[in-house]
Amino acid sequence: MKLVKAIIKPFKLEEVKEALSEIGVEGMTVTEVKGFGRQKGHTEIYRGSEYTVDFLPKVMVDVAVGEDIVGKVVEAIKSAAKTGKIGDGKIFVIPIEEAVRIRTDESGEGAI
Amino acid sequence: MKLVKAIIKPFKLEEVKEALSEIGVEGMTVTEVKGFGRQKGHTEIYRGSEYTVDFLPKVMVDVAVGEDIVGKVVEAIKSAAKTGKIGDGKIFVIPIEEAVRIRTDESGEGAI
Amino acid sequence: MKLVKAIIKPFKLEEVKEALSEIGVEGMTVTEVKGFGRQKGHTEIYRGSEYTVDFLPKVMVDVAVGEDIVGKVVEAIKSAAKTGKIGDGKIFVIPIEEAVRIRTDESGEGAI
Amino acid sequence: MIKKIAKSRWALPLTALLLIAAFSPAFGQEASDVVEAVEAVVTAAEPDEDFLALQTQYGVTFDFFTVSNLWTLIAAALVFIMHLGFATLEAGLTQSKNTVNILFKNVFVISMGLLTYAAYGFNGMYPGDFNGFFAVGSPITSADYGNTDFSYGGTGLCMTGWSDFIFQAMFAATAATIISGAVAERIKLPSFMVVGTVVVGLLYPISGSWKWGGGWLDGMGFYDFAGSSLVHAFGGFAALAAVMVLGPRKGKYLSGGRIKPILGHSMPLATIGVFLLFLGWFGFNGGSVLSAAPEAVSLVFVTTALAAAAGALSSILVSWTVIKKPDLSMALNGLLAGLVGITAGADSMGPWAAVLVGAIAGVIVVFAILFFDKIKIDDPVGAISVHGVCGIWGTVAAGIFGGYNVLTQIIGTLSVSVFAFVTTFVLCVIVKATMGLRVSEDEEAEGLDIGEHGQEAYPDFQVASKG
Amino acid sequence: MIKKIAKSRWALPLTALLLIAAFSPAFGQEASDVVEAVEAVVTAAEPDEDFLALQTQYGVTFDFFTVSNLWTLIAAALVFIMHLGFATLEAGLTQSKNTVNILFKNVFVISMGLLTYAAYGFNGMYPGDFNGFFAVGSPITSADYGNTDFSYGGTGLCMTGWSDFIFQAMFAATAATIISGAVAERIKLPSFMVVGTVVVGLLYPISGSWKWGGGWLDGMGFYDFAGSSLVHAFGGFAALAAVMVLGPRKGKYLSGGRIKPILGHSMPLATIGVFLLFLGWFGFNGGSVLSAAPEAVSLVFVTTALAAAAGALSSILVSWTVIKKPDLSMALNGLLAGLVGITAGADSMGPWAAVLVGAIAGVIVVFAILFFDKIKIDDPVGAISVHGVCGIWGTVAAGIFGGYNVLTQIIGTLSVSVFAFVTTFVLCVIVKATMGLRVSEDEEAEGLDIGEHGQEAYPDFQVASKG
Amino acid sequence: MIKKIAKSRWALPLTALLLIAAFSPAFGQEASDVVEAVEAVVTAAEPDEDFLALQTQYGVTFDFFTVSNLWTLIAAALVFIMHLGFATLEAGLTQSKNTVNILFKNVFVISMGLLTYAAYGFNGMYPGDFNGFFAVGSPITSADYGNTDFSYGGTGLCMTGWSDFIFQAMFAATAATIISGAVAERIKLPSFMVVGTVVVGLLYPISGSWKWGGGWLDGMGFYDFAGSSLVHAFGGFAALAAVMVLGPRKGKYLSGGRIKPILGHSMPLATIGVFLLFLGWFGFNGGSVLSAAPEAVSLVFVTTALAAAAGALSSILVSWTVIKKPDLSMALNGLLAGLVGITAGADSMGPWAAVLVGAIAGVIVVFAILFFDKIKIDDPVGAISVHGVCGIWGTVAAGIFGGYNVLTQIIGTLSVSVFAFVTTFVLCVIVKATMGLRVSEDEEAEGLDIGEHGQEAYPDFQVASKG
Ligand SMILES: Nc1ncnc2c1ncn2[C@@H]1O[C@H](COP(=O)(O)OP(=O)(O)O)[C@@H](O)[C@H]1O
Ligand SMILES: Nc1ncnc2c1ncn2[C@@H]1O[C@H](COP(=O)(O)OP(=O)(O)O)[C@@H](O)[C@H]1O
Ligand SMILES: Nc1ncnc2c1ncn2[C@@H]1O[C@H](COP(=O)(O)OP(=O)(O)O)[C@@H](O)[C@H]1O
Repeated sequence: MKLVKAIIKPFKLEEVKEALSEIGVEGMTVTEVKGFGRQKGHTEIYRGSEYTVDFLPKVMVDVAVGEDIVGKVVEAIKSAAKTGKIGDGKIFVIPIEEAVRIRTDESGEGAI
Repeated sequence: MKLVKAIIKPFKLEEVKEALSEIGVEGMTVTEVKGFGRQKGHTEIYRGSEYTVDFLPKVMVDVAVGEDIVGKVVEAIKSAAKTGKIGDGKIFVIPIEEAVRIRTDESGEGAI
Repeated sequence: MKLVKAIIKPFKLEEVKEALSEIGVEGMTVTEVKGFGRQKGHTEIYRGSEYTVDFLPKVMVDVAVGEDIVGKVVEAIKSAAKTGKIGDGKIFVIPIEEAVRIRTDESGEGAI
Repeated sequence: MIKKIAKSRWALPLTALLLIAAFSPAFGQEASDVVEAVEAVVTAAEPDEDFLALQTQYGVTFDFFTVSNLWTLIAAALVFIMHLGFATLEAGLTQSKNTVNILFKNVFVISMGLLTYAAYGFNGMYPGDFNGFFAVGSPITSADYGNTDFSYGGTGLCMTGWSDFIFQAMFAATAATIISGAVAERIKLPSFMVVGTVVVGLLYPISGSWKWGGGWLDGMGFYDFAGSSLVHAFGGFAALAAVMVLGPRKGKYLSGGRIKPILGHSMPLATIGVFLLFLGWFGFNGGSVLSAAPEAVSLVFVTTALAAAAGALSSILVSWTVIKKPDLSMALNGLLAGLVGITAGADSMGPWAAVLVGAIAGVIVVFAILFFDKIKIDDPVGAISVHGVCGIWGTVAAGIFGGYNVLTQIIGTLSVSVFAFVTTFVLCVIVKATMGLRVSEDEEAEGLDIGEHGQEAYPDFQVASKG
Repeated sequence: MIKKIAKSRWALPLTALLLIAAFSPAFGQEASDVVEAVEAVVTAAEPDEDFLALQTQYGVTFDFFTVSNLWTLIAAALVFIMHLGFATLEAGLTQSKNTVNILFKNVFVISMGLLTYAAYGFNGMYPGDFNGFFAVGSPITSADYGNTDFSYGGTGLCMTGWSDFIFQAMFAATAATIISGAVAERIKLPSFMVVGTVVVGLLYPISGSWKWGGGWLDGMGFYDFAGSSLVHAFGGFAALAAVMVLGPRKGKYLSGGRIKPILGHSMPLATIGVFLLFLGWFGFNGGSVLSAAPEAVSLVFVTTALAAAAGALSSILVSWTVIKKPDLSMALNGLLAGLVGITAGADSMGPWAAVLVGAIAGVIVVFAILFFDKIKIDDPVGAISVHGVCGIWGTVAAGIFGGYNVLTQIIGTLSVSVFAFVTTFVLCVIVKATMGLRVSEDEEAEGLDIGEHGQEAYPDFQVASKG
Repeated sequence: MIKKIAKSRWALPLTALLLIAAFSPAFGQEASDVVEAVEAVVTAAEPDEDFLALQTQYGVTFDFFTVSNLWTLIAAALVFIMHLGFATLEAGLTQSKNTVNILFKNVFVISMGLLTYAAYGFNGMYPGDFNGFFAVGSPITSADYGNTDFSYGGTGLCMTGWSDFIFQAMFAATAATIISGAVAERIKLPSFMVVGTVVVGLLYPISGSWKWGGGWLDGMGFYDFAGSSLVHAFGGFAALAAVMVLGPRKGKYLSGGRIKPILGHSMPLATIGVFLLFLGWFGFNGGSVLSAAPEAVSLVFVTTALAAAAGALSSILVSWTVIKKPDLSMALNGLLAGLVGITAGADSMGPWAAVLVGAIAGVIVVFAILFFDKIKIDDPVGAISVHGVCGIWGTVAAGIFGGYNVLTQIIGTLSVSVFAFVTTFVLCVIVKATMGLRVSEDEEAEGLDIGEHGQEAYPDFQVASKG
């Protein structure tokens, strides 16, 4: 199994969720994060002094999936999250050695 | 070493923390997350229009542990977090290749 | 590729970011987390009753990097985040099997 | 509400009408009673020079004048606080990424409103004798504004010109504030500033003069005690026009008629706003008596409070049965609807009539809000329904329960509403063509706080993206 | 506080008592003085028809009447704002997942309170002559409520019936609001609405009539100027009964007597609430003079403000020494305790006595809150301690420092408190048996905002789960 | 503003001056006019015993006295609400980790201020005849404070001693509140409590007595209607001294003159604060007329409102052009600047002069804030610029546009400012040496809420660390 970790633009979350549902992914976990990267932050002003906000709001989507569909999942996220503009984000694939569904004690791919 | 990543119901955090302390786990990192899964969200209403909230508040617990106790840790979390109702969450086990304690430069299992 | 996951004290974020930029790391993702560990929380009081806050605010920095510079990155974070006081935090190194840049479809180290 | 017109020959009859109305115990009243009463007061009101002399001998003005003047000033302060009410209500019912912008607009509106009204509006709205349709305004001067011997406003007006001005000025800014809520989260700041300034500075005084300035509507016997039409319907329909030119917020109306509500970010702020508006309304209506006449002011307090309460309860009932949930935002709008509804006839009906008027307004507002959403008129705070629709209802209700000619009331409220709608529509079209009316899609998505002000309202807090 | 009873033969003596009390320079006073003073006023107060005539000749009422009436109305507006104070205080001291519910309850309570009081309570509380224990209420009518020639309330009452009603109505809703805070975060919305309505509509007027309606407590010389007992102790002990039937919030009281405090979600909201309550109290106490009599009203302002200040400081001192921390929520409760404490005798003592009364209230409230937590009475906002316990203290203090019979004061405050407790207890038991009183465990955990209203108070913000 | 001095032989001339000033239509006026007017009033004001008798025969006081007394009390309530305004403004412009501390300080300041002023300050500030520089204070007593026959304050003062006291007391606490904002986020709580108490209890009454107590500044013809100097400049320069001893917040001023702004955590709170201050200012200035004299009070309402509006607009204009962004926090400060600016001469100039005074204040405040940041004077809320700098401007402006001797005005405002600065500086140095003034670096980083109070302001919300 793999953990597909995608960092995307917040307003793309809805579309990514739908894209994943379509290919049968039934679950995901979403985290509010701040991103730093090529896409530079904007400068704000407060009481006359300027300052730059380097970290931009992003959303991190964690999806655990079976080996077989990893490719499809990455594809789905990629096409759903893409705007073509800088700051679209990244997808990382990380190995999962074991998975458990708390409610049922199921483990392995069945747990996802 | 492994990173045990558990996604649980928020009000179970306290119990999970205690269960882990009991088996000697001295540290963990907790993140507020939103979960999407079999447990369907509820519909809310605002100024007359209904809408469904798909993402439910969950808590993600990251615990880095040595190979030896991974099983015990998963067990502890599982029994502490279980309500038997849908939405209890998942536990994923991910490999850690290196761990460092910033304060002491210790590394490896000793760092955890 | 590796995912370097560092849990640090919030007010150290700025320094860590600069340290990473210096060694050429162009991106990172930051998450607000709560930490539980050796550093014990403080007791607060509300309307006459005391209670202890076990979870302390921490910041988790995720950095995906190529094999070659993992060591440098860990070093950089370590020295930037260190105060020597308890609660400085941890660094975990996790394997990444694949990385994709959504905007460009680049994958592999080039995506980071 | 009878203002400078008091200067005109209508002063006493109208004052009388006002006082009578206040006495009117129950739902309606015979025109005949009114006429007699008018006679009564007219004769009764010849000032007794001796008494005036006796009083002024102390460097003290006629006490009733002093009390009335003081009440008008306190009422002005209460109306002022309504602007904080609007600011918090609008901020609460919109997203946190646009909060700085909303607050800024409200600070601007009250400031701009006071100055334009002093520079032009006041004398344009109360020109004394004029053609009844339009008069050019002029700056207030210090001449005779301070007199306390009735030489400013005539015996009908127990206040100084200063008090008359400041009370009126606090009203004026309301019009633009009503618009501000309806166009929130997508209008360009400079464009809003232009629209708001023209509406408050030029348009509001025109329709205002038709009635309170002694213009044509006043001539035909139209009655609008404290402004269900002249202030609220005016603002509500100006808002409707602005919203129609501006269009809905992105993402609110989905394909297939589905509506994705855009949630307000703070219910406490919204609730604070409504309570402050309720408080301010005691000045808005109570002060419109234009004197401290005990029976009138106290009756107005009672009808105002009961109508608000009835509006809240009926909207709770309706939303609970229709929407199946006790919706706080609907209860808040219902309370305001009750207040807008009673405003035109607060001095002209008994307590139970007021309850009825408020309750009906509370029902109307719920369906109005649902209706406007159905036809894709996107009004984040419900300003069009609360002020526009219920403003019309209130004016008609004043006819039904206050004993005024219902047809005249309808003619009056419609002419004001249409005037506000048409002129504001044209204005917005012009602004759109010249400087542009709407922020870019990216700015709308990111929020106007960063886009227009480069500031955040809550930098310390972690914001949640809508799933 | 003397209300419609002014109609009864007690009017003048009591008015006198009031004025005298106001003059009373220091801590106590001799009964003999009072008697003399009573004589004085009785004789002094024969109205001089000529003067009345002179005044009314201008369609102007007796000026003192006008001023007093105006002040009563302004005071009513100030008391109104206390309801916003309660709303924000209660919202601030509870969790964000129950905020919509709290706000909704407060909007409902003021609206329901005004209407039930108009439909039944007012005339049930001020029935004129009655058996002294209970009178059936009836709706207000417009008959003579607008008269300004004292024909409504008699020479003792310088206001119209409308003013009398609206001022009283604003008080009435307070009782239910006090309960609302104590039962927060776990009571079913419909059940609360029933309990609140019965308490405000039926119960409050009964004990109110005992004193302010000229009933048996008034007959025996009991004194409660602005309602330490009739309003605050009543509400506080009604709240105690409700909390006892309802039980504590899940997770507050742990095994082994350990207490896990459930934190309020916004200290700014709570602080705004307390300042607004302080502001409103100037109307609550100041308006209870029932006229603009300069010495009485101004003394009341001073005693009220100083008692509040003393209550805040003493509770800061106590919490700092006992709890070892300068606890803001305790300081806020201490300030309110001082206000509740002075309410019964605000017109009957000098400034330094007021400071003492307030300071003692500030000490009492801290220990009361700790005590109720120890016996597992879960009161999220401290309403029982602030209003109930300090309400009793204030009534007794009026005896000690105001020169009233202390025993009578004790009898009076206890009978009101017991009445409130018993009747509300029975009421809650019945509601519990019939419609149920408490939300499900799941709903309590998830929050009443989603459960009861399907709404969130702060949808934009990321919420933190309690570790 | 003329207070107890009314007791002295200056009473009538000064009252006259006040009234004349109120009438003054335009920018300035000739000294000669004043003199004549003084004569006029002095002769006119001999009380007619018959009329007084006629009135008092009803146990009713001279109506003008009653109205004026009531207005002073209502004004006191309005000034009270300014303390909530300060509390929310300061809380909004500082970080959420220090919010409990800010709120606590504000609750303490108003409470402490009322008590110290009652125990010492009032009689120290209004000693009657004294050397003109310093008088020892004493507690208020009940003796003659309740009299309504002018025996307390003389014919010049239409209010009871109670009213005089409570109105003044609400002013007093302001001084410490102004400091509270400037030293926020880093001062030790106990140290602040000591500093605040000494400033309000001992220092404020001294410079206050120089003018309002009839001291040397009053003798030389210095004019400060409602306290641009005596309250605001005093508070502002006391704040400057405290900030200089205390030093800036850690991390604000970086190497190479770079400034890293420390953002306030809630713009809605800040905005609520400013609107409440605006509201309260109607009482602050309007009540300073010390009577309900229609022309004076109504003129003051107009000048106050217009100056505030002008201040907001001009600061918006300036910040937009200079900083390139419409900065909300600057608009808020500009509005306050306008209010502070008009305070010294609100009764002495016409509306357009007031607009000018306010507009200039709005420009001054923006540059003052930028200036103080440049010289590393760290003032989180801009108190020094708003109250200090604009307080001086306002006093001078009263000279320029109000017809007072400008040189005298400058001497007066500088002596008060210097007095406040020097004494507070010494005070803070002593406190620093003895009990320490500043919290530890760790506590400053973690926040004073946990450090000083062991409490959080928003426990339910996820806080974001500054990147
Ligand atoms: N090396 C990295 N490790 C972890 N997260 C990264 C890394 N690089 C970028 N990110 C995340 O991806 C987001 C987008 O990256 P950015 O470089 O700004 O644009 P793009 O993805 O289009 O190149 C960043 O805001 C950050 O959250
Ligand atoms: N494939 C997945 N990848 C990541 N997180 C998941 C996945 N499936 C479920 N989750 C997380 O687990 C939570 C509970 O899962 P859900 O399917 O709702 O109930 P259950 O765990 O009882 O089957 C979800 O809210 C989500 O946060
Ligand atoms: N086993 C662990 N797994 C995950 N996170 C941990 C673990 N141990 C510690 N942490 C994180 O590191 C932070 C600091 O650890 P702590 O033991 O308090 O101090 P130190 O790192 O100096 O030993 C904790 O607050 C927690 O967020």
